[in-house]
Amino acid sequence: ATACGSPQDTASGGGDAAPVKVGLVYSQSGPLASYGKQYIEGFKAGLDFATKGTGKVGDRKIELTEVDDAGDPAKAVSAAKDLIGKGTKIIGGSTASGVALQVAPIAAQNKVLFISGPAATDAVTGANKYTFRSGRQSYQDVVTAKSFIGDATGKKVVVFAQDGAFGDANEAAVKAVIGGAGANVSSVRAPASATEFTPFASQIKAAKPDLLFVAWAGTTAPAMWQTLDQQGVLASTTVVTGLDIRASWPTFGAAGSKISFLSHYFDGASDTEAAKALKAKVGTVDLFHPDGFAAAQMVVRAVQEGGDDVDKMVKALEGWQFDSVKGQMAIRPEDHALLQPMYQAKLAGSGTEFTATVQKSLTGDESAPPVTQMKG
Amino acid sequence: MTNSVLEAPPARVSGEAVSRWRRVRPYTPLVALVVAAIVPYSTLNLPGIFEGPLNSPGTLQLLAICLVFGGLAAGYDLLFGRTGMLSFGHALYFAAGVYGTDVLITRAGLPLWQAALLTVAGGAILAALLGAVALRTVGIAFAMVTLAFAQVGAILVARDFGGLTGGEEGLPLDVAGLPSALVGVANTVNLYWLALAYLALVVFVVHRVSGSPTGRVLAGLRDDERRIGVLGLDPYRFKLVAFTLAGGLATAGGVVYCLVVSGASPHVTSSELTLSLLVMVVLGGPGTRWGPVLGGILYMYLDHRLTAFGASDAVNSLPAFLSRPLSQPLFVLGTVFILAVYFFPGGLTSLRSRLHPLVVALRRK
Amino acid sequence: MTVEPILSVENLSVRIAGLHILQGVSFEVAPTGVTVLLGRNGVGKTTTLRAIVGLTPRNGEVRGSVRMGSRGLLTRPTHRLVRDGLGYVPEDRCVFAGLTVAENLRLAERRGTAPAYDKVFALFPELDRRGRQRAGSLSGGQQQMLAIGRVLLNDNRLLLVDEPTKGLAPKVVTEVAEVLERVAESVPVLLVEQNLAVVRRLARDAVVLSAGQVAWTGNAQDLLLETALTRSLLGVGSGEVKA
Amino acid sequence: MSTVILLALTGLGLAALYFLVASGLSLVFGLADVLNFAHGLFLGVGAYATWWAADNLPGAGSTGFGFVVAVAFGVLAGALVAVLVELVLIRPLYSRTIEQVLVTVGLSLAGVALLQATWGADPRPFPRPAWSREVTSILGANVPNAGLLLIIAAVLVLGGLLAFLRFTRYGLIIRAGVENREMVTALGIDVRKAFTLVFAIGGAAAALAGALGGVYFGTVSPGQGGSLLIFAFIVVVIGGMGSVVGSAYAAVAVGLLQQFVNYYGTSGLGDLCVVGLLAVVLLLRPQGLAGKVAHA
Amino acid sequence: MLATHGLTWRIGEVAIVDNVHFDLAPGEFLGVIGPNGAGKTSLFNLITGLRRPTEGRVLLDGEDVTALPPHRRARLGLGRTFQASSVFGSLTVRENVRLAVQAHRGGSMKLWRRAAADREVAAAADAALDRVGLAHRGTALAGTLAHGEKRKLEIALLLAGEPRVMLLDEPMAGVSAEDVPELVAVIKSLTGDSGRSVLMVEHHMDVILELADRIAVMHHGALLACDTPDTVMANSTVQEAYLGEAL
Ligand SMILES: Nc1ncnc2c1ncn2[C@@H]1O[C@H](COP(=O)(O)OP(=O)(O)OP(=O)(O)O)[C@@H](O)[C@H]1O
Ligand SMILES: Nc1ncnc2c1ncn2[C@@H]1O[C@H](COP(=O)(O)OP(=O)(O)OP(=O)(O)O)[C@@H](O)[C@H]1O
Ligand SMILES: [Mg+2]
Ligand SMILES: [Mg+2]
Repeated sequence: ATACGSPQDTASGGGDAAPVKVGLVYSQSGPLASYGKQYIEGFKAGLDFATKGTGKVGDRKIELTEVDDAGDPAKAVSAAKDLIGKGTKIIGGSTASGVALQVAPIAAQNKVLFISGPAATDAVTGANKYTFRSGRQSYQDVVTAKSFIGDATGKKVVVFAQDGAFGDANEAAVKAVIGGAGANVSSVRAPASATEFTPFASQIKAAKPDLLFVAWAGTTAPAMWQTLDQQGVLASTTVVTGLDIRASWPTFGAAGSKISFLSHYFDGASDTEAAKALKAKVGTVDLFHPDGFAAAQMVVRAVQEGGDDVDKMVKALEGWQFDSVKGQMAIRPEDHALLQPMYQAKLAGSGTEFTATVQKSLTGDESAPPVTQMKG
Repeated sequence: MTNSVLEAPPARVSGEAVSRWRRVRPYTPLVALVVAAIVPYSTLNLPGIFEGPLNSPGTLQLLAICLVFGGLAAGYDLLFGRTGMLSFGHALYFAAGVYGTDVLITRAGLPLWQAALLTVAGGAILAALLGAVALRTVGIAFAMVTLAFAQVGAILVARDFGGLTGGEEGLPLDVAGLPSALVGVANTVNLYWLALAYLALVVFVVHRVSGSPTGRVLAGLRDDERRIGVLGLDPYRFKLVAFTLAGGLATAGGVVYCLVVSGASPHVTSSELTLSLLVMVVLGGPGTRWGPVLGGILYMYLDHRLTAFGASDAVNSLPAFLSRPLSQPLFVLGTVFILAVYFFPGGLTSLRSRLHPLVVALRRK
Repeated sequence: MTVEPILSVENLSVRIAGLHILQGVSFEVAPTGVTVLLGRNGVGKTTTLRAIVGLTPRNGEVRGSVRMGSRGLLTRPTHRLVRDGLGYVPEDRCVFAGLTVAENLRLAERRGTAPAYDKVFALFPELDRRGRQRAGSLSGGQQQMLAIGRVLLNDNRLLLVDEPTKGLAPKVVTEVAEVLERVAESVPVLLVEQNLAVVRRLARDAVVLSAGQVAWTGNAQDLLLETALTRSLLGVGSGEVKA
Repeated sequence: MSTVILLALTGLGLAALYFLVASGLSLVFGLADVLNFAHGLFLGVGAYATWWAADNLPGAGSTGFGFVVAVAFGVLAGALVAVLVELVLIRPLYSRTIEQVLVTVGLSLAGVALLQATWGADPRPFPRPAWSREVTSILGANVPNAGLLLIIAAVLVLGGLLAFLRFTRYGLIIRAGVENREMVTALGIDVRKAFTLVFAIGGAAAALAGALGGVYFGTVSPGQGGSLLIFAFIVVVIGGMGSVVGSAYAAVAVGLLQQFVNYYGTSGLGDLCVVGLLAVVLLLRPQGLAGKVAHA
Repeated sequence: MLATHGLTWRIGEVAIVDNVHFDLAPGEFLGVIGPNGAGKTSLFNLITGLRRPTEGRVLLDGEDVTALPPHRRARLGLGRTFQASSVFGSLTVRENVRLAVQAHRGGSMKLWRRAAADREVAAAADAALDRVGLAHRGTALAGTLAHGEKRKLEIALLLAGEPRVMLLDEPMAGVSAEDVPELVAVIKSLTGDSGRSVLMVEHHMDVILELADRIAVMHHGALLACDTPDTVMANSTVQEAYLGEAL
């Protein structure tokens, strides 16, 4: 090989029959590894589904490159740059919100398509013209939560959330959605590192809310629920929270049956064609399988309509409606929000055996977040 | 009579070779710098070592990150290896650089050069202020006070006051106001050169300072602080100077890192980062000119590349009891440290002296 | 003399960090009395003693043989040697600064023998009085007393003592010399000492080291009487020996 | 009033947990002079071993005597791992503090990754007796039983450690050994054995903390040890390195401070106060509350 | 030149140094003797500022320096050696002395100069090493020196600082008999006409007798006597408490 070249070379996309390079940057290791695993399983099932088992769009093969970001935005940015340098025009993945937020601008700067994965942060919606999302966002969770209290006017709602951006976003969304509907919203915040929750449980109890919205992620969640239960919070009010992956269900213990869950997805929440196809591939479907599945569908659509032209891909995705695992999905052209069904669920069971059942489902329009201004 | 025995006879290498080497030696860093600077013109493919050819953006990006950490480790060594101060809070000044630049550019809309200048000045002042307090303690207590300060920094970043830092999600850098030469994948090479310049600057400064009269005092402080006092020098002042300088260099590293990864994320505030700095320095060889640099580069390289290693086919084809742990990058990284301690005591740079007898033996042949 | 030596050192070589510090040192320690090891600063006296008790630093390398009776010492760990009756008083005292005097002594008690506290306290009453003081705050001389006292607490088969009178007041030097003299009646002592007055009083045999090698062995009193010999070996005229 | 009692008692429960983690750390740190970053790993080993035993070990279970057996197994496993670590990794490195830090950091990374590789990153429900999930009403406050269990365990461990240090020679040997290992051997003592023992005890204490922490949190996950470790370190330092009693005082101070500030102040202020407490204590008394040497 | 007024240092009830008054004239050589634990080293620590006295004052050139930290006193020309050698173990012997020279000459806070380029410092350092007979060990790491060699280095460090008042704490302890006369000569050359004053603790009586103009005797923290060598040696208390029967 020659050993000389320009420092600003980047490979360019191939011709007609050349494979389409798709880069997936997600967590294979690190704290979100199990989310990442579901995502990639879902993606592969979705690719199979959308290409009817051929793995090809037209006669072009979809060539996947998977890169582990270990949840670290710096690693993800490096990986994205590497992929882009090698001529990749489509990047997906981002299990963590921080990763999604930092990869999105890279996509815009280099004019490649970025389809964010399970990352729930609202800020990905409308981040820029090249950024799409294949999962739900916090706002949709909150809208679903609102559906539990019917008429919100005059009701007292408390948000219990972690310090930091995730908590801020949830608190703001609740204030906008439920507060906007006439409820009186206040919040109790706790440090993400907290291990003892009695002070917060006492504060919540003292507030006597009609609805408690809990936004909590991480390994301390079981201790938190137990404390809320022990201090009688769960018995005294309606408590709503998001239903996490299956592995976490047993950790709710006895508290599980006392909580009203809003759910992005769980096995059996829908019965679509796509859901069947997915189930056939992965066995038990879990929270983030549908995100990967939808991402694959979007990739196939983008390649079909856009070829190697990213702007055409963007055009093809904007406003696109498709049937996915959860049912009817729609990509809102204004800000690329992914409108999708959401669910109310109940958990039953004991020990390690728990089952979730749908109480009610909301359509994509019912759970739609407000339109945001596209930033770039 | 005593000395003839005690001073080991210098290993007799052919005199000519030695003197030629002596003449060339001072220029080796310069040669290394030039080689590093022209790396991006090479399309050399090193399969297994880098994902793409040397001039591909992915490789350059990885190298840029490695170079920044090489510089960071060299700066930390000014404290740890050369002055003997064990600070567990060095990440704070690096993070101040990263977040300072990001916030000033993204939130306040300052142009890059202003943001960078303000940040570095701010970081140095912060180091001077906190150092002035922390240096009233010594030893483990000093380590813990610095750790506590850094922890406050981490909590402040995570709390996301006024939405300034983006909390755990971090803050992507707004590139609209940046010079276009620093934006976009095709310009990764400029970031690489920037990182290289940073590394060269730190190495130069650290080398210069440790060879200066002040550096001599710092080396003395490492051994015996009381004695320095009795010699008529104020230990506190010298330690504060070293602390401030190291803090300023770390902040400058943060500025460059912010540009390289185009954003800030709370990883950089964690106490683990300081610990990794320590690991880098020890891995390379504390108190040596190139040890910390090599340690930093190697550490970051492993940290980034092991994720690829874990996912590689070679690992996946192993039986589960091997492939499962091996696909955990941290497992491999941790194991590498442990092995490094046993097989390279004194750090990578001690390899040369350890291999020296071998080299001599070979030359004799 | 045809008596079996208690300790015989043969061809002992020590290298530390590439420096050849001892180069084939051989000598014997008689089963009674004091054998003194002499030499200028840095010739390797301390290195010899430390090699015998197995305390050569990690980056050092020891060759040759050291035997006590029929047993080789070099392969055995220090604590076993000491438990078997090899007492060592190090050059820089090495008292445990953070422990009290009493704790320092308690630590030195060996299993199996009853510690002779009365003997030690009779010799150094200071140690009794300062039982609760931290050893690190003792004066230099007091630390030296503690270091010697620690070893005398137990019965020993051989004592290695490195410059025991360094830093002691003249009166205490005399006392320590007396103690060693008495001890040496029952236990042989290998002594490193710079104070030639003490040497003159105690030593029976002498070994003179020079540049990592044995320069002279023989009767100590002979050595000190021969002006020419002392001058060439120790750099001092015998007239100056009397301090 | 009942709020104050509730906060005080749960704060003490938290303090007990901190103390359990810190006691082993303090022992190893203060006596053997090893800044053991792998302590979190011992914690994880204890927790996972207990979790594993409850389901798989004959005679062990999640209730009654079976639970005691499971915890005992976890503690044993923690002690064993600690002994192995000491023998294989730490022993060749005594008096090389920085290398020890490096090895224990490496170990904590590798060990936690290994736990994750084996049992996954997600929290697993922890086997525990039903009563541990319930509350006891004390003066109108519903105090979680798991917290009370922690308090009892902490008091027992404190007593046990004090007895060990006071009534055996080991405390002495180890304190001396930290200053000058060579000299201890030159007094005829096998100092290595004593150090191994300290590690075993430290590991056992950590493992107990892991097991009871599992009961308290209701789950076990690979990273659990690491997150407790920071506070444990703070407790050790505030208390004074190596002073077990100091650690106990410091743990109580930290636990109560966190609990009350979190209730009466704004969130996150608790953590800041703890860090502030650390800084203030160190600046006023650099050797920590209870002096710097290991006086039981 | 150097004087103390009622210098006292107590730990709890015990006075380690008890109400010590003395005066050191320019060019004077004052030997300090006393039993082990009499408080000699402690007195040095009080004078150099490593410890704060409970009562009393330290005067240097008539000025009260009791409140100054050690480095300020050193700047005023107060130098000392330590009883337990405290050299910079990881620096070479030569670097050790250069550091001391540089500390004395000023310019230590120069971050951007090349230290090695300062010929004057190097020359002064080599001269100091030469005087104590350590020149041949210049490149050895100070930490690996044999005991006696460290003692010599201690003195070289002191010489390098060219102090006007020197405090020597048992400089001869552990120095081999052969080297004692040489070191004595070095120390002797320090005083005399140069106007420097010396305070020296030493248990080698012959050395003290050879060098000292006056001898101070400490006992239980207090100054028992401070007089000419002959008078002191004739003192029966000194004989009994300190000298004992000579060997
Ligand atoms: N760890 C070490 N590394 C390198 N050299 C060493 C080491 N220990 C001792 N030496 C060297 O070995 C030589 C002999 O040292 P040793 O301490 O045995 O001398 P000594 O005869 O006891 O002298 P002194 O009378 O001063 O105590 C010295 O030159 C010393 O510098
Ligand atoms: N912290 C302390 N607590 C109790 N006693 C102390 C403390 N520090 C020093 N001492 C005592 O003070 C006395 C004076 O010690 P110092 O070191 O000054 O003696 P010295 O005259 O130098 O003796 P030497 O000739 O043996 O070196 C000693 O008896 C010592 O034990
Ligand atoms: Mg010696
Ligand atoms: Mg003294």
